Amino acid sequence: MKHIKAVIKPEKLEDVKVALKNVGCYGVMVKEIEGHGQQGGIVQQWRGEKFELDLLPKISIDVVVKDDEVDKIVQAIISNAKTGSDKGEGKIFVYNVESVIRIRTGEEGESAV
Amino acid sequence: MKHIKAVIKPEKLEDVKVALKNVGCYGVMVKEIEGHGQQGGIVQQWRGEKFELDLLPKISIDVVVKDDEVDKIVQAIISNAKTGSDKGEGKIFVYNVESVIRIRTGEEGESAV
Amino acid sequence: MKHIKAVIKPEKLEDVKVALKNVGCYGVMVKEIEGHGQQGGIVQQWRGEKFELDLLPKISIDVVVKDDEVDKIVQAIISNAKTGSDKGEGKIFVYNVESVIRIRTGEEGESAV
Amino acid sequence: MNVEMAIDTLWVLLSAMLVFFMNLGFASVEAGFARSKNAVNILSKNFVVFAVSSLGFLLLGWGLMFGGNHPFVGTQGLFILGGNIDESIYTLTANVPFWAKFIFQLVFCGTAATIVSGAVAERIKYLSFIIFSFVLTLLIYPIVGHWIWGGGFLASLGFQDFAGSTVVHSVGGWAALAGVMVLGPRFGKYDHNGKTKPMPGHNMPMATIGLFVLWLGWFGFNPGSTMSMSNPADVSHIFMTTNTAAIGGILSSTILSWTYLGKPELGMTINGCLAGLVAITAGCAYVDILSSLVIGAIAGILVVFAVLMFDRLQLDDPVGATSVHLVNGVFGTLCVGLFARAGVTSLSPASGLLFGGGFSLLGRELFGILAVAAFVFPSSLLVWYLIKRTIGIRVSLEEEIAGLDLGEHGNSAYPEFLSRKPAYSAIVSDGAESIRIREVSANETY
Amino acid sequence: MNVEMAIDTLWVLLSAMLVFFMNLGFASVEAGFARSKNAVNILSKNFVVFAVSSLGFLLLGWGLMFGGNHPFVGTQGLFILGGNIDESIYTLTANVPFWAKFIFQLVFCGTAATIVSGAVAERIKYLSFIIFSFVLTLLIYPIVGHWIWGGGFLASLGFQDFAGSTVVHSVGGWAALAGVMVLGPRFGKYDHNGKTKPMPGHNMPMATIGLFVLWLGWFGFNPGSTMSMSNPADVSHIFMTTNTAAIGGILSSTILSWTYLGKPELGMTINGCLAGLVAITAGCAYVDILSSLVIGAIAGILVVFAVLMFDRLQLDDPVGATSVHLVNGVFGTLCVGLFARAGVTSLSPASGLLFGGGFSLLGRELFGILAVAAFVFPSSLLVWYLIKRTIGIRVSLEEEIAGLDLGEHGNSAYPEFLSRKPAYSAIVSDGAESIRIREVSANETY
Amino acid sequence: MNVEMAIDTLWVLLSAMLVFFMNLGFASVEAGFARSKNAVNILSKNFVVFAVSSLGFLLLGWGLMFGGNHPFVGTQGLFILGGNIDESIYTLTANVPFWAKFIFQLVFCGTAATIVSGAVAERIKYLSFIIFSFVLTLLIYPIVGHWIWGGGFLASLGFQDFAGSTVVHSVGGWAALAGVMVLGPRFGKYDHNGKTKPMPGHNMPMATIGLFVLWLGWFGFNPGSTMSMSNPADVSHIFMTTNTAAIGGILSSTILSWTYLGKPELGMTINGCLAGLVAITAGCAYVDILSSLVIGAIAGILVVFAVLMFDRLQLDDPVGATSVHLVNGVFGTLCVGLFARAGVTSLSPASGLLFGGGFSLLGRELFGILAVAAFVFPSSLLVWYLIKRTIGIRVSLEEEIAGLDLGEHGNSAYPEFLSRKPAYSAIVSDGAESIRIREVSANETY
Ligand SMILES: Nc1ncnc2c1ncn2[C@@H]1O[C@H](COP(=O)(O)OP(=O)(O)O)[C@@H](O)[C@H]1O
Ligand SMILES: Nc1ncnc2c1ncn2[C@@H]1O[C@H](COP(=O)(O)OP(=O)(O)O)[C@@H](O)[C@H]1O
Ligand SMILES: Nc1ncnc2c1ncn2[C@@H]1O[C@H](COP(=O)(O)OP(=O)(O)O)[C@@H](O)[C@H]1O
Repeated sequence: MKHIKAVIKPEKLEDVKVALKNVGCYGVMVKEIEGHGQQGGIVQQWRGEKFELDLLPKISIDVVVKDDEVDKIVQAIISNAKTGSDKGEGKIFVYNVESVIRIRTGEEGESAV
Repeated sequence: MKHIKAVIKPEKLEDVKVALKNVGCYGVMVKEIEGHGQQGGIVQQWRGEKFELDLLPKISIDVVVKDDEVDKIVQAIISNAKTGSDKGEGKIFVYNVESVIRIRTGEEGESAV
Repeated sequence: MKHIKAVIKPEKLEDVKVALKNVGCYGVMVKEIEGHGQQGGIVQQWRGEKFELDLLPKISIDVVVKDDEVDKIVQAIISNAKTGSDKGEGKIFVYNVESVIRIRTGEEGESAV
Repeated sequence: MNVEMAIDTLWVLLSAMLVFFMNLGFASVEAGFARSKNAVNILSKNFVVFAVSSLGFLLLGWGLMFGGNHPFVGTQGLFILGGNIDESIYTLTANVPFWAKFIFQLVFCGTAATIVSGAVAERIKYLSFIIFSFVLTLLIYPIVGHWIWGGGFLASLGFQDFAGSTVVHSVGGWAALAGVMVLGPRFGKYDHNGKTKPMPGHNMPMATIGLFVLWLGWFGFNPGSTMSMSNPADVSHIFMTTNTAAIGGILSSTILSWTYLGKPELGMTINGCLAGLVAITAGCAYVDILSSLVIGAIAGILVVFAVLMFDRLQLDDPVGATSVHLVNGVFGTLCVGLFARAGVTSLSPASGLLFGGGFSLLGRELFGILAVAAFVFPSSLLVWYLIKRTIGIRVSLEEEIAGLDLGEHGNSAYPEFLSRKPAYSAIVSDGAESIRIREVSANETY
Repeated sequence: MNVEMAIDTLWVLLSAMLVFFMNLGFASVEAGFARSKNAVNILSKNFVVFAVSSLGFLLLGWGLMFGGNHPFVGTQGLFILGGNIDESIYTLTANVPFWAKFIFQLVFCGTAATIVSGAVAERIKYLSFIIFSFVLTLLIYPIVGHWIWGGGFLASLGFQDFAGSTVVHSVGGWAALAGVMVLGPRFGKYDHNGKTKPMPGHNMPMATIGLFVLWLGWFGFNPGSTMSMSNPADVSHIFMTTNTAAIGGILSSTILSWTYLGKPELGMTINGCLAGLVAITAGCAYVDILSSLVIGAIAGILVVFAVLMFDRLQLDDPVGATSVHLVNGVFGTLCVGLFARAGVTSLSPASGLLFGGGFSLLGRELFGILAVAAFVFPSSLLVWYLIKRTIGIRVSLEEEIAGLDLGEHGNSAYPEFLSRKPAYSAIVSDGAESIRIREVSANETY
Repeated sequence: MNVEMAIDTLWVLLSAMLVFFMNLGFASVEAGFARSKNAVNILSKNFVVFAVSSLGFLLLGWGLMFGGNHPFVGTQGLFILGGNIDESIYTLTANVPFWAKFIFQLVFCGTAATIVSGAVAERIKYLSFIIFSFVLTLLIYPIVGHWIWGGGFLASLGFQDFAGSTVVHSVGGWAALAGVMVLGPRFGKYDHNGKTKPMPGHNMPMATIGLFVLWLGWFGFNPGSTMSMSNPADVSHIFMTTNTAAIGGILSSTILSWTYLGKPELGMTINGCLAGLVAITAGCAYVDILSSLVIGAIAGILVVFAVLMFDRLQLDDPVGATSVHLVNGVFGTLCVGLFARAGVTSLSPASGLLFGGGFSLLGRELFGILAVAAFVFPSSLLVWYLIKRTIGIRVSLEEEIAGLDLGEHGNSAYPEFLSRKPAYSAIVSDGAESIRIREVSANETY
């Protein structure tokens, strides 16, 4: 099984969520993170002093899926996470998962995904 | 070494935390996440318009442990995270960890866990 | 490619961030987590009742890098995350990453890191 | 000591303070009902708008409103700042010193301007709002005020609006409606099927604090409009009708929300209370206690349906200001024609339809409502439109998405609190279009 | 102009506004002391309760309280809504118009009902609370009020409670205590070893704002209870005793919290201030300044121990309302018997034990306290119990855990802020039982 | 009924309530401008400080201020608690009962103490602050007050400060400045290149609520300082100059912030409004409306530059209290010498430089400013220094980093909200030093 982590812009969460449902991926974990990559920060000011928040709000959306579903899901994320701007569109990372257990039933492996 | 990530209901955090301590697992990382799996969402309303929050608050609790402790810990989590309801009890994911370093001492490997 | 996760004290975030930039690592993901390891908790009180928050605020800072950069970056983190206290300085965990995809371009692999 | 003047002045200044304090009430309700990313902006608007109104009313507004009894506009003693003031030419004749009269009228003027703030929230340019407010308080409000309270043609006709359901609330309401139409809805508020996306207020405790302050303020707004304590029974009566209408609004909106919308929503009951207060404002000195309960209760029902209706019409008013102030300002003024009872206080000269007065008063009230609408709505539209064509009226889509606090003020309301942005998910859930595509359509609104 | 009536009316209406404003204070303190998941519910309760009280007092309460001087209950002119009012039959004889008297008494009645709100917070059904409040303000409060302020038997006996330590605060307090007992504690508040789990208030700034508003409101509550400005020195004296008792309460509770509990907790000092204010309410017109400092200081100590004691008894009062209002309402009334000094104001006829008056006054105060307790506590218990047996009193355990805001109102107080739910961890930390098991026990409370 | 006394007492007590209510305003502005980890501490300080001031003023302060007309300090009837009060020896001669006078003066005294609270926020020990406040209100404030309002030498010289730009605001400001200097800046505020690290306020809505409350309170502060309604025109005039200066401050600070700092920051416009109010306080009864607009506008500009200047001097004042109260307290007092116009109210005896009065009044004002500075600043320095050398003045670095709420009170302002700590990132961004190293330097401040 694989763990797919996508770091996307917050405003695309809804689209990506819907897309994931459409390709049959029901379990997701969503986290608010702050990140920086190539995109610039946000300038604020306080009593005349300007400062930059170089960490921008991003959403990390994590799904654990069967090995053969990875491509389909990565494609679904890519095509739904684009906003058309040229920076900060995000990235997808894929990890190996050694085992998955469903707490309610205790069942383990692909059927627990 | 293995990384065990358990996604559980927030109200079971305390139980799971205590159980982990009891089986000798002291280091934990806790995050508030939002997830959805098989459990339904929460309906709210605003000015007569109903809407559903399909992402429910969950707790992700992560521990990194020695290889031979995995089973014991997974069991401890399973038996303490159950609430008795039939949905949304959560899941456990196990990953491989290539190395662990303790920042204070710089020591690496199992002794740093 | 490797995923390096460092759990550090919040007050060292800025130092570590700068250090990571200095060694050429631009993409980061930052999360507020709560953790406990060897460090004790914070005592609060409410209407005379004392209680301890045994989970302390920590920062998890995650970077995905090329295989040959791992050592350099781990070193950079270690030397910048120390506060000089004897507990709760944090840990670094290293995971394997199977693939990385840049959403904007769709490019995959090391060049996407 | 001129004892009577001392007492009246004390009462007028106390009432002015209470109405002034409504600025805090409006700021809290509006900011609480909006999203956190726009809170600083809304607070700033409610804050600067009183400064701008004060300036506008001081420069010219007062003169236009009370400068002689020309039927349409004040023409005498227009500019009061700096010069010597000849009190005798002004048509406001309370037994209090000039500046006490001025302050009392000023805080009402400021209220009208504040009403607009909530309706246009979360997408209007700060500067454009400031300019509109200035025009509103310099020109539009004082002219209507003159007609009704300054000895103009509606006053001569016998149109009655004791404390301003029309003068203040529906003037503010019409101006707000025009603004809402010129501005267009917030990005993502209605999807392409016309379905409303809920955008819940970010801080209900703050909104509730605001509600209580507004309610308190109304005890200056209505009873204070006697501008005198010479008849304590009148003042007490007005105090009582005001409070009773408020509770009527709370109870009916609570019951309606519970039965019709499923749950007793706090936001709806807050609006119900305000609706009752707005509706009783015109008639507070003319109706009896039981009538005030009925008026308030109807207002509490009207406001719930009005909120739903405006959303159906895709007129996006984030805080429900038009439902509260416009709809119930109009309704309350009509109620004078229905529920007035001559002699219920010493200030009540005529009876309405339900108390044997026939259609006469009702007709006059209706005429006044239409006259005010016919002036305020188009002239506000014009001003909003001119602003749109010159300096622009709406922030960029990027800024709207990121929040006006960052864009307009460089500030963040709660820089330390981690927040989810539920708005974001609403924004793009209606399918595959990209933000760029919608940006075009957002510019095309209206 | 009837100058004296004008002045007195101005003073009474101003005081009524201040006491009305205490609704905001109670709402803020109570919501701030509770958990965020219940904030909308608490605010809604504090908001609707005033509407319900107004209705109850208008329908029947006023008449029961002031309708003639039967020893136990008002019997004349009971219904005032809609009819003609014959002022001469009422026993409240201030020199102000009828509706001014009514409003002034109404806001006191509303306060008694609001006190209950905080004690039963975080688990009571919204509807059940509304019904109880209606009964309290329609029947229970007016009857006690009649005994003491309406010419009933305690008034005849010479029982003295100037501004309502007993009439308002301990009536509210007894009703609250009965509610707490019938409801049972919040889920997870006490573990099976009887240990208290702290559930800290979620918003201390809001609680502090509320405190200041309450303190301000008390300047209407106590000095306003003269219902006249004919003796300015009396009013000023009462203002001063009120403030001095408040600071006494702050100082003593701060010192006690610091020395005895380890740190000067903000929550405790807020309660200390309120305790001082409640305690001086009965005697504010009867004691001298130094005594008021002493009374306040003792109250600030009492409240700290009362909070600890109620928790030890597993009587779960989330905001400490019983400790503040019941304990100090009783204590304050006793203080009249101890600290009163005849002649300290023109309103003070008798001296207490410490100022040479012997046990007479003290005895009468004690008798009054017991009479009120003997009526209010059992009748409240009965009403609560009837509600429990009919529509139910407590939300389901699921709803309690998820929060009443979602369950009762479909709202969320702060939908954008990310929050941890510290309550959750407290809930199940005492071992291995599952929620289902405890659900049963929660249903079995009382 | 002594009608005149009744009216005056009503007015004085109303004004006292409004000024009392400023405690809420200060608490909200200060807590909103600080970081969330210190909110409980700031609220506690603003809360306890009024208790301490009341005690100090009651024990000795009143006597020192008004006890006879010795040029430098009150010497008669010093202790009023408990004893019999001989009103004839006091120099405050308003036509109201003794305790009304006392309360009115007390709330002013409390205000001076509250000003200090904001400037020393986020690092001072709770106990040390309490002790300083006690000394300030027991000794320092009353002595200056005696000079100017109690019949002392500045009063004899004809120094004019109608409502306290000097007596209250600059006294509080000097004491605050001394505290800031003895304390040193917050950890991490200035890096080793002297660059200021922004530490944005954590809750702007709360700060804005506070602002409106302060503005309201000022309508008691200034008009109330007549202590009489015998001349209603004077009171109304003062009300108007007060409001006009406030809006002048808002408008000019908004424009300046927009053009000079890039955006119209809410924090700056809040300070601009307060600056206008502080600046008009001395001259509110002496200048005409146009002058009040000009004074307010200049104050709004001054405060922006003052904030930047104090940061450049590394005098770390988290809420800008010195910029608002000290700088504009001094400026406002000078304005009396510039803008006063004899006869503009019945209280205005002399004209200033710009209205043909020559340099005489200006000279006297300048002298008074210097005299007050020469006494308050060094004596405050001394008290702060003594506190530092005995019980210590500053919390430990660990506590400062974790927040004073935990360290001083064991509380957390918002225990359920997840927060980032933006302060942390600012703290250590300037390079490689560890916290330990800086800890030393933090201990070495001043
Ligand atoms: N190498 C990396 N390691 C960890 N996180 C990364 C990495 N690269 C990107 N990210 C995360 O992804 C987000 C988007 O990356 P960014 O470089 O801005 O996208 P793009 O490459 O499309 O411009 C960043 O804010 C950061 O949180
Ligand atoms: N395949 C998955 N990938 C990622 N997260 C998952 C997955 N399945 C479940 N989860 C997470 O676990 C939580 C609980 O899962 P759920 O399916 O509701 O449990 P159960 O199977 O016991 O009903 C979800 O809210 C989600 O966050
Ligand atoms: N084995 C582990 N698994 C998961 N998280 C851990 C583990 N060990 C430490 N941590 C995380 O790292 C943080 C710091 O660890 P700690 O043991 O306090 O550091 P140190 O070893 O330097 O004293 C903890 O708060 C916890 O979140």
